[in-house]
Amino acid sequence: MAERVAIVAVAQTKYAACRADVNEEELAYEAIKQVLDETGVTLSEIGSAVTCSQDFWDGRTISSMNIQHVVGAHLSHEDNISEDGLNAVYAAMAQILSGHHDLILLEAHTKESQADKSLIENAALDPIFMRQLGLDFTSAAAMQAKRYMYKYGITPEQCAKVVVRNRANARNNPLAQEPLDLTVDDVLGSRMVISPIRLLDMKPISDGACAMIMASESRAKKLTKKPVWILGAYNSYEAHYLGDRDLADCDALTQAAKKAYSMAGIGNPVKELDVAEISTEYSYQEPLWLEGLGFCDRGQGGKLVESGTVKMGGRLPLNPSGGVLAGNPNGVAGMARVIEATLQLRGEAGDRQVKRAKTALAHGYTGMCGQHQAVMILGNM
Amino acid sequence: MAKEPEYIRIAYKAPRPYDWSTGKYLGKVYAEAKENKKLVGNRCPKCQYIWLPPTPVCPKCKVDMGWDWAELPQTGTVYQYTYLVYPLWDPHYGEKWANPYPSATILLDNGTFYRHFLEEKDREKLKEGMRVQAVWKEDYNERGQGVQDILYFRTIEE
Amino acid sequence: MANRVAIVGIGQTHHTSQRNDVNQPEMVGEAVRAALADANLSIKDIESMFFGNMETFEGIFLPDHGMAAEVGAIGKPGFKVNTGGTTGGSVVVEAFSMVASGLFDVAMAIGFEKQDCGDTTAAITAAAVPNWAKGAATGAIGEFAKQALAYMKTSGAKEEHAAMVRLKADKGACRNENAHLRLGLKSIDEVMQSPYLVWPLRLMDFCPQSCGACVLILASEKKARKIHKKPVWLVDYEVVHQEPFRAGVFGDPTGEETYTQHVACEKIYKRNNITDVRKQVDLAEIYEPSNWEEMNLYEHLHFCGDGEGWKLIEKGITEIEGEFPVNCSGGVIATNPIGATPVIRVAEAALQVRGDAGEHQATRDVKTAIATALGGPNWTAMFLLKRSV
Amino acid sequence: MQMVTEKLEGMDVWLYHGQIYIPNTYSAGAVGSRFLTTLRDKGMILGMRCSKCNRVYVPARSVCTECFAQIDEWVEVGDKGTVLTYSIDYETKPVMQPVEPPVVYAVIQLDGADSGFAHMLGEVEPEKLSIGMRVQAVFKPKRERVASILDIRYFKPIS
Repeated sequence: MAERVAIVAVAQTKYAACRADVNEEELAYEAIKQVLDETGVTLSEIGSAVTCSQDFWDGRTISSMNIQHVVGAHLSHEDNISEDGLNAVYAAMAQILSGHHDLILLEAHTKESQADKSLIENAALDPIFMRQLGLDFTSAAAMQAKRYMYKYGITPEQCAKVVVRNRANARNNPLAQEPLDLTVDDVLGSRMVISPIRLLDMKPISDGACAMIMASESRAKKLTKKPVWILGAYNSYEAHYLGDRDLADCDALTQAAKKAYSMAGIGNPVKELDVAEISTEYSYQEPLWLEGLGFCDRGQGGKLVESGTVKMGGRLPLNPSGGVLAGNPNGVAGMARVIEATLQLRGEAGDRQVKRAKTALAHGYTGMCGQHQAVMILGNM
Repeated sequence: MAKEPEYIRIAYKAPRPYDWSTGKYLGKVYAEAKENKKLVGNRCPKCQYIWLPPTPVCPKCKVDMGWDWAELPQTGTVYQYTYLVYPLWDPHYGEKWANPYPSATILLDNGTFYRHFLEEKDREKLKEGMRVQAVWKEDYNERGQGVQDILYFRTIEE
Repeated sequence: MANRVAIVGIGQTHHTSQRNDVNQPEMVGEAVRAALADANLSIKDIESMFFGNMETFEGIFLPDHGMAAEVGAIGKPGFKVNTGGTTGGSVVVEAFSMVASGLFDVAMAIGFEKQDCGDTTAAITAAAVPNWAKGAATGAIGEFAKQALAYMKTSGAKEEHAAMVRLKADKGACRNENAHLRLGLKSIDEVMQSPYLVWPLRLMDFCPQSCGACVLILASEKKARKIHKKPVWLVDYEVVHQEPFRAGVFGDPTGEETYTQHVACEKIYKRNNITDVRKQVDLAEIYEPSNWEEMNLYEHLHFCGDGEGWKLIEKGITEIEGEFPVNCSGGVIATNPIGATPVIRVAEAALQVRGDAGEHQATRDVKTAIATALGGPNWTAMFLLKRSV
Repeated sequence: MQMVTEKLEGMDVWLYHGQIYIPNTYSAGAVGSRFLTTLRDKGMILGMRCSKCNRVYVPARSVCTECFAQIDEWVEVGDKGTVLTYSIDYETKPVMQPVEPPVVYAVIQLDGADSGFAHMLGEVEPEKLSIGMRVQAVFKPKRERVASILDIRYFKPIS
């Protein structure tokens, strides 16, 4: 890449189980106002807005109309990405590198509390062969969990440790929805929702929004002393039909990670990355995604998640923010990972700061059993 | 001619429920309508335009609107109107539905544009420029549905 | 700007109201294969794929996921966009950005809608703020009815002119084997006698609900010349949205509003030194959901002065054999698979520039063309295409 | 459906308890239709083989997931198979689930197929489920079959 792309400012609302007090527009504006105030940029200066929302979650056709005032889209460019929020960052990156825009406002929001999650997810399944069975993403995820545990001997205890660590990390994040002091037994004793997934193996229903400002290198240097650079990014699709792939593996993530590392010049991710923020709605996904990300060999994810490597203070701290398991909405989750990575690289992560963080990974996924995987590498040098 | 094979189609009839929030800006409109039968909008500190529905950011000036409310006149002039000839499927009602009242763009007497329905159903009597006034639901308990608390705009003689 | 971008592959399905022989993924796969054949590429050559679709029209959440196998997306990067009627424009913009940025050398823009799955007008009605304008229930048709009223009032156009636009569209559609409505209209009376949908819009004044897909393959300059003998250069784009709550969404009776088309076209004309559109551009494919809107767009895109749109159609200027042909393909009023519609506009403009439009090739030589998308509350996406750079 | 609103306590904010309801109908397409009508008429499960990859997909579909080839070699696969994975859904989702909870979902490798087949298990005790167990399709009686994936009632364990 000739010109570099910078993240100039980031903001999130506090994540909450229910924000009935605001509509989507007001929720989004809570985050947007912060990035505008921080940079002094006005909405009139924004050349392009890249937003991320889903008509199904908003309950509105053309859901980007919900937030077009607060992103300043009147007589200006707006694109809406209907995939996880990390892909909106990717789209904005391309717009900047193409030379068409040098200052972009990004926004993602979802109010999960206002809708029926299972019905929405069910509508994503192939209507001829799968939708009538009444599957949703959690019942499909439970099959992925079962397959993964069976094939590689991953244990419920290892998955429970993922929950304990993430929820504990969330205690250092003032915006986290549900920081909790848990034991492995608490997790293993929680209600069985869809076997083998228990209540505490899942992320809670969550409402929230986040916003970012991105800019070209030259523009960024005028707006911030602490630009964070996007060093690499890639994403990839898996097959949709549940029987078409071995659910215990995640080839799309392997592919996305490899390409993102190669763009960023990373040979050994565990050595060269300082912190990683990954999206896991269910506890089993953390070891599985770590394998996909190449942090360990296939089947070794279970050992890695209980090792010291991924703890705060370890070689590669994972999800200092508490991650999605502590509560982030669909669609917002991936952009929130980029934002948390950015805060780490700016040294602004407060009590969850990883010392001397220079290179970070953010991961997001969309769809059933991680069908669409996206990886981004960020750096502050 | 070859017989067309039997093609299967799979039907779904599943309403998706939502709990949509007004938020505080639109909530103010709901409150004023219910309590005082007043129509309110919020005023842009820069262009002074009163927006309906209200918004946190002036769409045109792109500045924070603050919390400056103005009551709007309930009389105005029909700027444009149209009416539905065939019932259309309404996803919120979940049925085919033709609003019996013509839909109009009304220029309220302060200069704010507002869309609502007209009481006058006789197409011969509809005309641009006709003067109209809001008619509210009189029962307090039936109000609480925002601008739907206004039944329609009635033709007035002046 | 970074890399030059060319259209090197064009594929579309035929468009029709009902496709029982294919499911949604298979229908989109048809267009993908057609584009690959046109570019003489295999799916392995496609580095990334971007999708455009309006989910509520089919009631399929994340439809790009459901069709990963059928369109060959497995193992490839991409994502889906949704910006209402302009969705197909946004997807071309995303694919363009990915190539222009240097992130990829070859990208596919895929627009699709299979409207036999649901109820389009109902889905558009769901675009209303649910706790505000509930019960308005006239969908897009009601908005275009108001636009027609505004246009009559401000320009002095008569119903005959709208009917002429419809007749011109049908002439094009009848020559375009992919078009949906090919009515074989003989006179404007047939248009003016069709029943009202939403007064004053008649059945024949408005676009149909179509099933169809359209795919473009975009490539960087270094790849483009190797892939296709006649690359068509996508030299510029602009996307402009606007707030939806002013007097009229698609037509402004006050005459005071700035339209998104004004902003989009003025920026593009300025950047590309276009001072006289009809002299410097040879043809346009525009997104006209109604015949009245087409005349409106002539004015907003500065093909003529204000209030003169109807004169262009009266004089035959925008006919297929005219001086400045518009929508030789039959346009949106003949074919409207919404997520695909703007991609079709760009595709048809590119076919004209290549001289490959067959029966509906414009009489005049087309070196430079405009394509536009329209959607949401009068949003615009606009593209400039050229034979050489 | 009438508009039902609710004021939040202590603030001027209202909730609208509404819905989006648009009925949808999906074409199975030529290949999907033949798969479904064969389930209905013959109680038989059809797959499609990719001659290039030599993989058999169930349910039958028109494109090879591996190589993107258009495929049209119909093959009958067995009604018996091996459970690749499963989950037990204890939640109540009456609008979308065809049977009462708990619903046992499974991906089953049918004999003669290379891909898994997503469906439900029945006549099972949750604690006796295991990956690798053998199961067989139980069809609905012929007069109840309507050319849908639910013409197979579920798969039951066999010894």
